[in-house]
Amino acid sequence: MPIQVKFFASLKEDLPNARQQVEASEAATVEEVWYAATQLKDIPAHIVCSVNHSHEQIHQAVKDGDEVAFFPPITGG
Amino acid sequence: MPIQVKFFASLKEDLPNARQQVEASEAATVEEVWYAATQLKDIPAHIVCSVNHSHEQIHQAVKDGDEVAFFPPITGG
Amino acid sequence: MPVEVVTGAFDPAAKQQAFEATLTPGTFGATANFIGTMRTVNEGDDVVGMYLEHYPGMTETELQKIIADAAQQWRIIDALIVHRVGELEPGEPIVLTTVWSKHRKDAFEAVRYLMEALKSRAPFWKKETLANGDTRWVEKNTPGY
Amino acid sequence: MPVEVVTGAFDPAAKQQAFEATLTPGTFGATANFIGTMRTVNEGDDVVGMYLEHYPGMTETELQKIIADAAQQWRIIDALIVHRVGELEPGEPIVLTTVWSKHRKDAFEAVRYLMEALKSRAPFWKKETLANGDTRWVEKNTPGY
Repeated sequence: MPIQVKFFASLKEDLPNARQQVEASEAATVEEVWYAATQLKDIPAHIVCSVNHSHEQIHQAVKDGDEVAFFPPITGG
Repeated sequence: MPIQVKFFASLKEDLPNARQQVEASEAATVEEVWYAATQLKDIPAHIVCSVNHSHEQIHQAVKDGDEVAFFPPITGG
Repeated sequence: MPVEVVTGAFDPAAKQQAFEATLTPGTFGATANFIGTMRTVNEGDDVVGMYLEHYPGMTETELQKIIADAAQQWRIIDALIVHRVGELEPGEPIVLTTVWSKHRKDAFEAVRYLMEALKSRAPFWKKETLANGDTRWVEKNTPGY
Repeated sequence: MPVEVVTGAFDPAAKQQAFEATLTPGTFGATANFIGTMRTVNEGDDVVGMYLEHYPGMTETELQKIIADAAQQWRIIDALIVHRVGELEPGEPIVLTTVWSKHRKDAFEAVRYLMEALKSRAPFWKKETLANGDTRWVEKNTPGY
């Protein structure tokens, strides 16, 4: 089972063609998931990420079956 | 019109015979109103006082027509 | 910015909503409130009843001053204080303070200020009836900060 | 200590009262709440509508963590968070946070913590529709301290 990749809010609109699955062989960290899924060459500094519903840093290791999400700064409440 | 004197809460219960009016000729300050009204020789440190519905210190001057009140520490809310 | 001293049981939510209905919708983004409720235990003793005394006239004046002081210190759109007096039963609301503002910082800080100021300046006194029938005046409030 | 993400308009007072009815009367002396409401003006522009997106699953988990963190730091009896998602109209409530405690210090501090933590950690995003029909994602929250 590959890594599931999700994008939210403005990111989802800005990256309509991003992949929603990547293999662990393509990406060993959250940051590498970003590059593999978006095909972009950098990752904006303000991007927030999570692994399996928990906030993580971009250097967090990932494995097949994980759910990795990227989103802009939170604006609820 | 004399100075009106009021006592509240435990003070009112503890001083049932205190006078409710004193003349300005008997008392020029809040503290002197206390002595004239209660006939006590001292004024407990924790007593709170007001003149015309406004918090005041015991050395505040008073005049005929004023309403002077004494009460224990506030415990509302 | 109304203050109200009430002798019967009151519904804090109903009071707050009734007053909020007089405000312009969409102007306030933040509403912070505090409700003080009579507990059944105080200082380790079972409490079955409470009598709340106040100083008619001075109490209302002081509550208005407290709201005016808050309005000097924070950007508030409106504020409401309702305080119960007379005989209360456990579980009944004693006090409601509510602040409406554009942003949350003002509402949070002002509503807390209202309560602390009320507890130190507004003339109210609590007399508790204990389970054994004894009565006692509450001597001081618990610290708020 | 429930958290709830709701898609339709909700009545904060009704939510709070319904949950409070499950608590033991007389145990809590302090109830502090905060209601966030959609304003008609943001950053100087007229706002006529809002869409609130969230991350189903993570949002609820994060709200529960926030309440658990508050319960570690303050003596709270219970807490409630209700947050709206989907399409909103100006004047409608966005969020309710309520804390019940014995004494007011804990309720005041915990409810403010809940809001600040929610605004920095719980995945919600606001998209505004302006009077001229433009839409924009809100980029950051106003500071709370």
